[in-house]
Amino acid sequence: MANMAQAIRMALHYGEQNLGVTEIFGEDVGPPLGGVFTATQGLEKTWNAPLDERGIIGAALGLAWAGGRPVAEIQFVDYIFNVIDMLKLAANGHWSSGGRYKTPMVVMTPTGSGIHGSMYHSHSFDSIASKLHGMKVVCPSTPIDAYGLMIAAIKSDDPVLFLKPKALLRSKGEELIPGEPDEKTLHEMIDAPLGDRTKWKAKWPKLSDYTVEIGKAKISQAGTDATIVTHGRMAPICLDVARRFQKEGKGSLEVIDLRSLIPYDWEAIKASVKKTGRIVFINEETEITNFAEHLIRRLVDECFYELKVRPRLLAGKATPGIGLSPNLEYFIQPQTKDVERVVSELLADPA
Amino acid sequence: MANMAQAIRMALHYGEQNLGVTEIFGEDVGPPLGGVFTATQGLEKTWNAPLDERGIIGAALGLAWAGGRPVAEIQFVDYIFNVIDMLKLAANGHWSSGGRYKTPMVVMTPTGSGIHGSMYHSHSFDSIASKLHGMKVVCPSTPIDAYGLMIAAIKSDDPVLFLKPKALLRSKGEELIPGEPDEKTLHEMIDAPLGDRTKWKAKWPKLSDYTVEIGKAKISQAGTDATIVTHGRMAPICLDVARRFQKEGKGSLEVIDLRSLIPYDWEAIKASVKKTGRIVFINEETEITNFAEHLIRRLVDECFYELKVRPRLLAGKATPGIGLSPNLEYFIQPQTKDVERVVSELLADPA
Amino acid sequence: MPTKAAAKAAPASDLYKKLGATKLLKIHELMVRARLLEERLIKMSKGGDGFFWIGGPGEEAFNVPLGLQVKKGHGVNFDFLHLHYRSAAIVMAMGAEPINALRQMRSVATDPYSKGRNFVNHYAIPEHNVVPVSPTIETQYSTAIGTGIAQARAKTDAITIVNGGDAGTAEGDFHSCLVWANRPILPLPILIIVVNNGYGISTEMRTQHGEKNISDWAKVFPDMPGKTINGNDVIETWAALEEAFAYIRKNRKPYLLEAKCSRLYGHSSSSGANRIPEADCIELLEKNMITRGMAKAADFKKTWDTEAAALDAAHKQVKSEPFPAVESVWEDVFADGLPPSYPTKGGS
Amino acid sequence: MPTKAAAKAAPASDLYKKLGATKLLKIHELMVRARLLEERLIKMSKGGDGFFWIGGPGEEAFNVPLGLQVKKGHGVNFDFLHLHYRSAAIVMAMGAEPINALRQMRSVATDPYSKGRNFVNHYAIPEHNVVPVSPTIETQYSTAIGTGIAQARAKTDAITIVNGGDAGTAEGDFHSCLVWANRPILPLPILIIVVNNGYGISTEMRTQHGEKNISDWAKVFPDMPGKTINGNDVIETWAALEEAFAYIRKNRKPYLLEAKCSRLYGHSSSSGANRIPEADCIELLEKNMITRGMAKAADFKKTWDTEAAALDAAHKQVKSEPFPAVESVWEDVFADGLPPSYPTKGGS
Ligand SMILES: Cc1ncc(C[n+]2csc(CCOP(=O)(O)OP(=O)(O)O)c2C)c(N)n1
Ligand SMILES: Cc1ncc(C[n+]2csc(CCOP(=O)(O)OP(=O)(O)O)c2C)c(N)n1
Ligand SMILES: [Mg+2]
Ligand SMILES: [Mg+2]
Repeated sequence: MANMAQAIRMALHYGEQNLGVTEIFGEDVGPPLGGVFTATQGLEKTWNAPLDERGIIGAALGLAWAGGRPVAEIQFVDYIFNVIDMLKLAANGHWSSGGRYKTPMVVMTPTGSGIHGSMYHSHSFDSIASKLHGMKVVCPSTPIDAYGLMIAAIKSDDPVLFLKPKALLRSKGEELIPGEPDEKTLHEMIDAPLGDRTKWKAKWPKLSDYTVEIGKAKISQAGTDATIVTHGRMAPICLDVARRFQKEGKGSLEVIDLRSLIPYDWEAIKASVKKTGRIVFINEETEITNFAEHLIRRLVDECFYELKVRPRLLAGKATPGIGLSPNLEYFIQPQTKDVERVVSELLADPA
Repeated sequence: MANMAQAIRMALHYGEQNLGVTEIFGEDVGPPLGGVFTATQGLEKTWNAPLDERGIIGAALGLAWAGGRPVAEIQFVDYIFNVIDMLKLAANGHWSSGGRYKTPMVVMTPTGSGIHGSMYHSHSFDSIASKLHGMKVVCPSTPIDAYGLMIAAIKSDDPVLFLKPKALLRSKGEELIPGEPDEKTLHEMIDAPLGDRTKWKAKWPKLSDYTVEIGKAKISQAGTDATIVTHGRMAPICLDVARRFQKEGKGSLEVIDLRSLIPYDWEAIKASVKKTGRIVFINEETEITNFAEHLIRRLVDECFYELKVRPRLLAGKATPGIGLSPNLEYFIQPQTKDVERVVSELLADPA
Repeated sequence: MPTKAAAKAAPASDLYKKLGATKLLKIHELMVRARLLEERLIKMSKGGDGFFWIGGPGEEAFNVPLGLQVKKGHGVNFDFLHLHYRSAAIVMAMGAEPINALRQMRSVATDPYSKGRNFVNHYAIPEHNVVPVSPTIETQYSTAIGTGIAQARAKTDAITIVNGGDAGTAEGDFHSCLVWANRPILPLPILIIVVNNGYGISTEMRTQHGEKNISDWAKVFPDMPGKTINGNDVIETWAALEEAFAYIRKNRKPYLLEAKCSRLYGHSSSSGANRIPEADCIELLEKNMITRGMAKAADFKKTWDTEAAALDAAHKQVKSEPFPAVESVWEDVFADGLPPSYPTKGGS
Repeated sequence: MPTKAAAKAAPASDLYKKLGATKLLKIHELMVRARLLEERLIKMSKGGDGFFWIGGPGEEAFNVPLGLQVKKGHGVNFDFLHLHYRSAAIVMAMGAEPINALRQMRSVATDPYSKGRNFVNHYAIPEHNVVPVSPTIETQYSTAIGTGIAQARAKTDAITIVNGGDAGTAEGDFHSCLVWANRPILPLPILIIVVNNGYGISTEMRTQHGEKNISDWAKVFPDMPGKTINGNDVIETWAALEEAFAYIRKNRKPYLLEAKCSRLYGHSSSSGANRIPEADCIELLEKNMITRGMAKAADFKKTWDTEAAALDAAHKQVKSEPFPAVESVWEDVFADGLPPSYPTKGGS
C-alpha cells in the first residue's frame, strides 16, 4: 500500500512524464531531500528554490503564463501568509484579464495538525483558501484520492491549491493506485535511500491516468440516520467512528469526504440531507468564520425545512495558535472522542 | 458635522496629545498629503513610510514591543495581503509568549467598495480579519463611532485592526463629536489648504476622551418585527431602509450596527432575535466563508428554536474581483434595492 | 559588454545622425500618440467618461524606444513584459490601438484587456506576451522570475522585461527578483527596469531611500550590470536599451537599468492629474531635431494633428459602445466555466 | 569607524592576551553551558521527552560574545534582540537559565517563554528586551525596524540586534530591514547579523545566492559598513562585535555583519539531529588556550563536568513538573481577558 506522500510522488512522476509538468519546485523540494515529507523524491523536474515564498509563487505564476504547468510547493501552509496577495493574483488573473490569460499552476502545501507541530506546523487554511475566488482548492484524505486529485490539478487550466494533510502523508489507504506494486517493492523502487543519494535513481511502476474530478465528493460510507461532512485529517477519523457506530448498532452514518473545497459538491450534501435530515460538519480549522459555516448557511437557505434537527459544526477552538503540549493540542483540535460525542448528540437530538 | 475622515483625525490628535501615541505612519500618511483620504492631515506625529507594507507592520510591532502605541496605516486593505503573516504575529504574540508580551498597536486601513475602485480599491477583509485570533477588529459606520472606536483602539493593549469604510470616509453623521465646532469652523481649523501646505498648521478644537467600547454593538434603530445585523458601508443603507419601512408602515426593523467584529456583541444579536424571531445579516464581503456565516451558524446552534423563519444573509457575490463598470459593481455588491428586497422577504416569510 | 559603472554615452549629436530622421520621426509619432492618449484619458476621467486615471505621460522617451526594441510575439521565444500602470507608451510602440485604452477607461464591454472590470492602463495582451498588469505594486518583479525561468530553459534569445517605479523598490518583490535573477544555478535573462520619477504618490524618494542610485543594487552581484540613465532623452534611452537588450539576449543574465523620468501629470487622478512643470521629453526631442535640421516644426504639428484626429474618431466610436452586461461577471471565474452549483445569489 | 572592506583582524595571539584568560574562561564556560544544553535538548527530542528540536550548537563562538556585549535590560534604553531559533547561546550569555529551555522542550506548564505552547528555543524575555522568537523565517528583520525606530528617537546608546540565517536573506524582510535601516530621514541603530552556515535545511547557499558575501548587501548603502567574519573563532568574533557595537552606539546607524558558523547537528530533529563533521568552535578555543598556556585540559574538563551536573539536576526537576492544564489555552488570547461571549466550544 502506498502512503499519501508516495501517491503524490507517483502522480507528479506521471505528470512530468505525460502531462507536461516541467518544473516542480519549492524549498528543499529537489535533491538531496526531495521535500520535507518526501513527496518529491526521485522526480526528474524537481529543484530547490531560494527561501522565498513570494518568489516561489511569483515564479509559478510566470511559468504558467509562459505556457508551463508548474507545480510549486509552500513548505508548510503555516508559511503561506506572506504571499496571499500573489495567490489572489493567480486566482483572479483569468477574470481580470477578461479571460485572456489562463493560469495552469498547482500550489501544494502540507496543512493541518496532528504531528505535534506547535504554533507553526499545525495551521489550517481552508477558509482563506475558499476566499481566493478563481482558485480551486482540494484536500485529499487517502493516497488514491491524492493521486487522482493531483492528476486532475495538473490537468486543470485553473490554479489549484493542493492541501496535503500533514498527519496523513505517511498513512496508507485501502484502495490500490492503478499500477502500484506491493509495498516492499514500491519502497525499494521509489523511496530514496538513507545516507548518500547522489547516485540513486528512482524506478517507477507503470502508472496510469487516474483522475478524481475536482468538485466531486466521495461517499466514504453510505448511511441513513445522519450525515457527516468532512475532509482532510478528520476524514479517516470520522469514517472510523461511523464504521464503529454501524457495527455497534448505534446508528447508520453517511460520511461525505468533500475532497474538493472549491468548487464543493453541493449536490452530494443536499442529497444526503434530504435522506437523513441530520448533519454535522467536521474539520480542524478554528470555528470563527470556518468554511463549513458557509455550507451550513447555504443549507439553512436551501434545506431549512428538510432539516429534522439543527445542523452542527465540530471544528478547532479559536485560539491564536495550537499549543505544543499534547494537552493543549488535543483540547484545541477535534479528536476521535469529540467526533463520537457530537455524532451521538446528533443522532439523539429529538426531531 | 465632521465627516469620518475628520473624526479619525481628531481621535488621532487626541491620541498623540493625551494617550501616548508617538508614531502615526504609513504610505503618504505624513505631510504633504496626510493620507489618501486626508485622515492624518495636520497631526504632529505622522510620517511617510517607504512603500513596504511588511516594513510598516513590522515597524508597528517592534514599536509596540518597545512600549509605544503606534498607529500604522495600510493605504488600502486591498494591499494588506502581502503581510498577513505579520498581522498574525501581532495577533498571536501575546499568546505565544505566554502572556509576557503585549502588543498595543493600531492598524488602520480603508476597506470596502463604493468609490468605483475596481478590483484593488474595493476589497473587504472582515472574514480573514476575524481569523487573526488575538487581534481585535472594528469597523465604524459613523464619524462619532469612528472617533470613539479609535480612542478605544489606541487605549487597547491588544492589536486592533481599524477598518475604515472607504465609501463613508467623507460622509457626515447625525451625532456631534464632543467638542466639535460647526462645520465651516472645523474645516478652517483642521482641513489642509489646497496648494502649498508647508506653512500650514492645524488648529484643534478642545476634544475629550469619548470611547466606544470595543465589542459593543449599536442599536441604530429599535424594532420588533425583524432584525438586521450589519456594519460598515452597509450600515447607513440598512438604517435608511429601516426608517423608510417604519415610515411607510411596512414593518418595524431593528438595526444592529456591529461596530466591532472581534469581539462581537453576541448578547445584542441574541436579545434581538429572541424579540423578533427574524434576522438577516448584511455586509458587502463575498458570500463564501463570510464572517456573518459564523454568526448564522452560532445562531442556529444557540437559538434554532427561537427563529420563526430561516436566518438570511445578504452579501457580495463570489466573483474574483469587483468590476469597475457600475453595471458590474452594483450587481456584485449589495445595494439599497437588494436590502429592500431581502428585508421584504424576511418580513413576508410565513412563520 | 558594459562595465558595471554607468558608461558615458557618446556625444549626442552623432547618435542623432546614427539613429536617423526616419526612425526618430517614427519614435516621435509614437510618443505623441501615447501622450495624446494619456491626456485624453485624463480628460475622460474628469468629464465623467470613466473614473480613476493613472498612466505614464512623461515617460515616452524611455517607453517608446523600449517598446520598439521588444522582440514581439507570443510564447517563450519572444520577450515577456511585466509592466505597470505607466506603460501605455510601451504597448503603443508595440502596436496596441489607442481605442482599446479608451474602452478600458470607459469600461465598456468591448474593453479587450479586462471586459470593463479593471482600471485603465491595466493591459493584458497574450499575443504579445504582455502579462496582466497588476494593481499591486512590485508583484510584477516576482512574476518576472517565472517567465525568466521559462526563457532560461529554452533555446532562445528572448528575454523578460519588468518595469516599475522607484518607491516600489522598497517592497520585497524587488529583492526577490534580484536574488532569483542571480541564482548561480540558473541566472535569468531579465531586464530589470526601475523608472525613477522621484516620487511614490506624495512621498519623495530621497527621504526614504539611502541608496545613491537604485541601480546600485547591482553592486551586490558581481555578474549583474547596473546603470542609471536620463529617461527623458530618446537618444540616451535608445542606446542604453540597445546595450542592455544585447547583453541579456547574449549572456542570458540579468541587467538592472534605472531611468530617471518626469511624472508630467502627477501621480494619478487622485492627485488631480494636472500638468506639472517638469522636463517634457517630447518638447526636448522636437527641439533637438529642429536645431539639427532633422525636422521642421510643421512636420511635428502635422503628427500632433493627425494623431489627435484619430483619437477623436476612436473616442466617438467608444462612446457608442455598450457597457458590460451584469451576467458577464460570471464569465472567466474559472477557465472551464462556472460549476452549476457555485453560489451566485450573493447570500440567501 | 571601519572601512567598508572587511578589516583584517590583528594577529590572533595578541588578541588572546588582550582578552585575557579570565574573560576567555568565562566565555568558554558559557559556550559549554549552551552546547550541553542543546545536546540535552536533542536527547530529549529523541527520547520522547519532548518533540521537535531546533537550536544552535556550533554557533557558540559568535553567540556568547554577542550575548556578553549586549546592553542588557528592559525598555528603549537597553538593547533589543530579535533572535531566531539558534540563539540559545546568546540568551545563556545574557544570564538565562538552562532549566527554562528544558521546560519549553518538555512543554510543561512552568515554561516561562510560552507556557508549553511553542517549540524549544523560542524565547520571549521582556526583562531583557528579547522579543518573541518567531517560527517564521526572517520576519524578525521587519520587527527590528520598530525597536530601531524607538531607539533612534530616544536619547540613548542602546541599539537593536537582529540575527537569522543565510537562506532567509532571500526573503523580502531582509530587504525591508536594509531599506528602512538606511532611510536618510531616520537611519536606524541596528546590528543586522546574518549567520551563514552554508545551508537552508538541505539547500546549499552557493546554489541559490549570487552574492559573493551576504555582507555585500552593504555595498548598496554608502553609509552602512558590511563585514564577513569567521564565526567559529572567539577572538575574531569578539573584536568584530566590539567594533560593530561601538560603531552603532556612537553613529546611530546600521551595520551589516555576516558570521560564518558551523551547523554541528544539522538543521533540526527533522534532519536527524546527528553530529556533523564540521569545525567545533569549543575545541578550537580550548586548543588555542592550551597551546598559549592560558588554561589546562583539566580546567576545561572541570567546566564540562560542572555544567553537565547542573543540567542533570535541572532535567530531573523539570521531569517532576506538570503539563499545562487544558483550560490554559484561554489565557493570553487577549491582554484584557477573554470576553464572556467569545466562542469556546469549537463548534456546536
Ligand atoms: C502593494 C501596494 N501598496 C500600495 C499601493 C498604492 N499605490 C499605488 S501607486 C503607489 C506609488 C508607487 O510609486 P512608485 O513605485 O515610485 O511608482 P510611480 O507611481 O511613481 O511610477 C502606491 C503607494 C499599491 N498599489 N500596491
Ligand atoms: C517563512 C518561512 N518559510 C519557511 C520556513 C521553514 N524553514 C524553517 S528553517 C528553514 C531554513 C532556514 O535556513 P537559514 O535561513 O539559512 O537559517 P539556518 O536554519 O541555516 O540557521 C526553513 C526553510 C519557515 N520557518 N518560515
Ligand atoms: Mg515613482
Ligand atoms: Mg543557514
